[in-house]
Amino acid sequence: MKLKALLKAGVLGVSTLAMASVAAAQDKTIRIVGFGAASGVVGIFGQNSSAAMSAAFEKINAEGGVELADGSKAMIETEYYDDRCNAEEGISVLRRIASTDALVAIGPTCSNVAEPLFGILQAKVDDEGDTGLQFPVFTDVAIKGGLAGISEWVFRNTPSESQMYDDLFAWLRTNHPDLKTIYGGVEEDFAHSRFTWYSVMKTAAEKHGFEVVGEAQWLLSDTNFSNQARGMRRAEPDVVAISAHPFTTCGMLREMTRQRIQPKILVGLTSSSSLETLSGCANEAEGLTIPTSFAPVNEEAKAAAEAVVAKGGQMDLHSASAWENAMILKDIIEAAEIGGTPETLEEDRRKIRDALAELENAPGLLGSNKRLPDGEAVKPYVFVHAKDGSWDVLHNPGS
Amino acid sequence: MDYFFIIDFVQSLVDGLLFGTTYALIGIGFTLIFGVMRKLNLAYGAAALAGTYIGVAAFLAFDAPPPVVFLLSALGSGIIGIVVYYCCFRFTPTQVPMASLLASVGMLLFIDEAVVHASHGMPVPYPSVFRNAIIEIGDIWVRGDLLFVFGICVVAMGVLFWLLYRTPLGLATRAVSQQPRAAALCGIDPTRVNLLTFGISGVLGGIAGAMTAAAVGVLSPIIALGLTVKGLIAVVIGGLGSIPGAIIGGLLVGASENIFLLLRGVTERDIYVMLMLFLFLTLRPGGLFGSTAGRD
Amino acid sequence: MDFYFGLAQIFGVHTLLGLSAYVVLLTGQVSMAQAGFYAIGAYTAGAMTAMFGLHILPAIVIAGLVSAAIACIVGFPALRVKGLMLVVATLAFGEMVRLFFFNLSWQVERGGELFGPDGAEGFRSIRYFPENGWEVWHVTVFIWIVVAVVMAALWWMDRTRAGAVLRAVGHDEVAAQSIGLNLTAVKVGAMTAGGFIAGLGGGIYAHTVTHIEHGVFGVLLATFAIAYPILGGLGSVFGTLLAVLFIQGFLIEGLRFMGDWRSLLFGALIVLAMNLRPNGLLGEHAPRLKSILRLGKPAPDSLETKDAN
Amino acid sequence: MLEIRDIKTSYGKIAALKGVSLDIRDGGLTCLLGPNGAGKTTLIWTIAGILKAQSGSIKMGGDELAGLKAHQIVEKGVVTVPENRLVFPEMTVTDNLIAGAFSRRKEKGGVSEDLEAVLERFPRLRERATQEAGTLSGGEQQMLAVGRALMARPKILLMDEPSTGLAPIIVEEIFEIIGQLRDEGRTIFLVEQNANLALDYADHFYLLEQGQVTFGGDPGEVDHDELIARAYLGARKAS
Repeated sequence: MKLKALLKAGVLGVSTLAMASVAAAQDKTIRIVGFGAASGVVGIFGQNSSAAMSAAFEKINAEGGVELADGSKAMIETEYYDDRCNAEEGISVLRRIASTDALVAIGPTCSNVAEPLFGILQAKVDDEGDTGLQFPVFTDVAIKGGLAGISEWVFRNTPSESQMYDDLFAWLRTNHPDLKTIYGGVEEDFAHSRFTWYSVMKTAAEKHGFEVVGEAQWLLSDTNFSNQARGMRRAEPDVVAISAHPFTTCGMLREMTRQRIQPKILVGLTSSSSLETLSGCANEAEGLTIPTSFAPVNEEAKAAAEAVVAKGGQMDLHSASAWENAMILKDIIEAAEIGGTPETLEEDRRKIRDALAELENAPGLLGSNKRLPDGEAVKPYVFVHAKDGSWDVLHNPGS
Repeated sequence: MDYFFIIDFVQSLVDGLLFGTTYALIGIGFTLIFGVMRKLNLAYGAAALAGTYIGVAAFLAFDAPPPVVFLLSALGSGIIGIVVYYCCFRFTPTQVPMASLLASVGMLLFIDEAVVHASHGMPVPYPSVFRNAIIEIGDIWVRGDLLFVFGICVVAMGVLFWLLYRTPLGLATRAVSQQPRAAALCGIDPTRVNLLTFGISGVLGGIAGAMTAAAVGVLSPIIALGLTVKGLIAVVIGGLGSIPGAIIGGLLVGASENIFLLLRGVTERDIYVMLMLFLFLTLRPGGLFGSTAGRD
Repeated sequence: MDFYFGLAQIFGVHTLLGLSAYVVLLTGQVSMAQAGFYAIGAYTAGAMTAMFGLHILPAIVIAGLVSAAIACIVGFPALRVKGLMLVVATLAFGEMVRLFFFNLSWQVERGGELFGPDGAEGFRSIRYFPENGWEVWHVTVFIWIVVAVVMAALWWMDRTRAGAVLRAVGHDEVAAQSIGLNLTAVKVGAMTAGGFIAGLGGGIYAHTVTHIEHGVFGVLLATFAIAYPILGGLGSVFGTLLAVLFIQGFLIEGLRFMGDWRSLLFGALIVLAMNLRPNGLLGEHAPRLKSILRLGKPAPDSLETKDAN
Repeated sequence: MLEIRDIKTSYGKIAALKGVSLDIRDGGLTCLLGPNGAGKTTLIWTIAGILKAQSGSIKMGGDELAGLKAHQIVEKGVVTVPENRLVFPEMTVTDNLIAGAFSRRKEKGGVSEDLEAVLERFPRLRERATQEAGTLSGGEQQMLAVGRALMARPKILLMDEPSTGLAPIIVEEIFEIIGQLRDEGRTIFLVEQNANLALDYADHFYLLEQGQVTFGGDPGEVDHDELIARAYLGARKAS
């Protein structure tokens, strides 16, 4: 079986190489490379992101590709590198991408790869004393707050959680004025979960007049939540907010059911608004309310979601960013008037960076994405909740 | 000491002890293999997890009832245990313990990745019984499903004892673990005993995996590493090669981690568990029941 | 080109990690604490440059010394046990170190920004190299000078009485004791040396990745640390180097084109390698150039029994 | 009964047996003498199938034993009482004995009768039947090892240094048992350092020096003193 896999992979590799070179001979191509975790426990993020990206590029190519500075058209060529959510591998992959003729990279998926990765990039453009890598990175998935500030070569199209939760709690305050108390649950050893509770959810909840009556902490691989749930039971909170990944979110929700904890509103982490939570514990997750920057609420979003499914992936708030990144990059390339030749590579990369930096608005699947000066984005969002085993739009602030 | 604290303490202790039985099962698996082969099988936790996934595949595909799922999990893990034996232990030389150690690490990575590959790393629901049954004793709540887990683990241990002390096969297993050369001279085929040991410990691992998954209600590849580490700790505290030791060790780990959680919070919990283990090892190197440790 | 230099950095750092386990393995001890020493080195060196503005060289030397000191202290109680018990004891220690850094928050202000470890958020902006004008190849050369010095020192040690002593203890403790060797001193010495090398490696690692967090220094990294020397063979330092090239160069970087099949193949090939060459790629005896060139030779035979299992 | 021809066994590059040939005769005590390091135990391990011979043959009747695994050789009826006893220390005396009959597990019955017979032969073992074997004295452990081997109903009994580490008075006792077994008509192959004592019981003997059989004959035909000196000290090559 190992041998077969090896052979299969070898044949695949050779044939894609062959196809790539045929394509290169016919047309001009622009290379945009994706990277992130495509294997391992969090591999699903990379797999979805890769599917969304390639579906988007396929759509762009089918519509004629991108226009270069000299008026000619170029096809977009892409591939996806697996970094296994490992910092060293991520850095190595980005260096590898930078050593090819790729114009820009989309990735990574893991916040713990993004941190070191952004750190090896030049912090400020045109800083002669900084020998960091000069290569534009347009991140889709790695969502932990405030990372793009590390380098001016980094841009993110990840939703702004602080705005989303701020709005969510404001909306809750308006619609449920009787709710007073909130209890937080946080997965303490995963950077994103932790950051989102302490720096985003908690702040937003307090701002809108909720009283934080307690916090429960657990770890990524924990299997027993009875102590944590007991504290929650005694506090009898009106709202419970869980900032954790699907596995422990499900474990905690089960324990809450068992201990008959019935908050009036359950709030979840953005990343949990995916299929994973529903596949893990659809029953217990019923009613879980989450702000998300993707839901198939309009024709374009529906079409995009279908295209991604056809590529073997799923469209969620993470992979939707990959799709949008591809579309934004098409516009950027055309606006920045890229040469698209090996001689202009350095220059083209810089042009893309500058164009991304100047961009103030970009079209997204749910509407216009606002670009911030520090490289972050504010994206339109909807509130969804789990209902009968699927994510149902609860409220659409944009409409 | 207020009332709530005492209740919390007792409750933590009860939950921890019940949960500790799964650690004990994994610990017994390590101890059995170590006893017979004097080798460490680091792929054990991963094999247990993979077996559990085999069970859950039946659940998702045919909506199999929980007992069938548990059984398939146990059997699947047993078969994978045998595969691990052939891949990592059968053909690596006895006198090079490092070779099989590293081979089992390779196997651990392989199995883990195979599970992730097949499941896309998605958490899947795992069936349990008596999920919402709770026995209330005053303010102490005893989870029905954990009691069931506890019961199954006790039965598994009982069967194991019967197998080891009442059957010719068990006699052969004990003989090989105590004196492999003499066992061969009694006409016992060590290869077959090793094979069986891997199979049996695999089944135990599968039960532990299934019971952990049933207690959480969700199965994810993340639990493999935790099971491996906790099982190892249980074995070492109890004393290598000792089955009663592994049981006590498992219960002790389960109870103490829950108590540390209560007293010191989750981020420091494991520090104290590790510290306890470290002290145990250096002050009482043989473990609680470590009469055999000196032979290694 | 920077890609290859970057890759060479990873090789260098992992070689140091592997060598730190190699020294301890020579005495027959499997230590899973190396990732812990590596973490201590990483945080210490990171603190020295990012928080206190030291030069990189004293920073990693201090990191090495701190790790060595802690390895020495831990060595005394830990080495009372051996075999599997030691594996678990050192594993526990390594995890304790990781969890310590998980809980450690200690930041100082420099130029209006906070620097230092921040618990679960990790330790950000250890950007000594780019901020001081080091090109990628400068860093690579620097790392390999350190690796070369460490390898030369170990190679030399292996040819002296010290090496013979370590191997004697590793080969047969009872016999070593009976010829008057102080087992504790030898083992703790090896542990301390291993701690020093791991500290150096960790210190450099922190600077090549600019951000460190507790999760990196877990059981998996500890396993890699012992995997390098075991896979390479304990014959000489070159075994470890070869294994690093095999794992980091071939299995991880070389097979990247295979997508997610790569991770499956990774474990399978390690299993295969240990079945084909149980004594490691280079075997357990110090190789001569001739045998390095002919890798296909069977492993040195030893007591062959039929019930090999 | 057992024809050993040109057996060569080595540890790595060091040859321990350099072509050993000898016969173990039916119904009698054949004794192998030789100094330390001559390869006596290696020969026992090779016959028993624990060590693999590089070449040569071991025939019992028409069956080739060389190449079989240890447990298969036991099933053929060649049973070894190993040097240093190697009892199962944490099993009871009874369990130790029952383990000895493992090769006969497929037969119906007979084991309990044999157990009774062994306990009859060694009353000291009966007294300690439920004790763990590790708690027995050296002599008792040796008796247990012999009893365990008898449980397999051996056609040939290989005994490796039964006197090692025992007090002289116990050694006498052990040899009396060996004598009894011989008198019952069993085929025994005894490897022994204590040549003096062994020769008193042997029907036939061989001398093994440096991995080769250098001499063989009946005890009555040779000068005991010279033989014993060679057996202990290992003389220069027989001239």
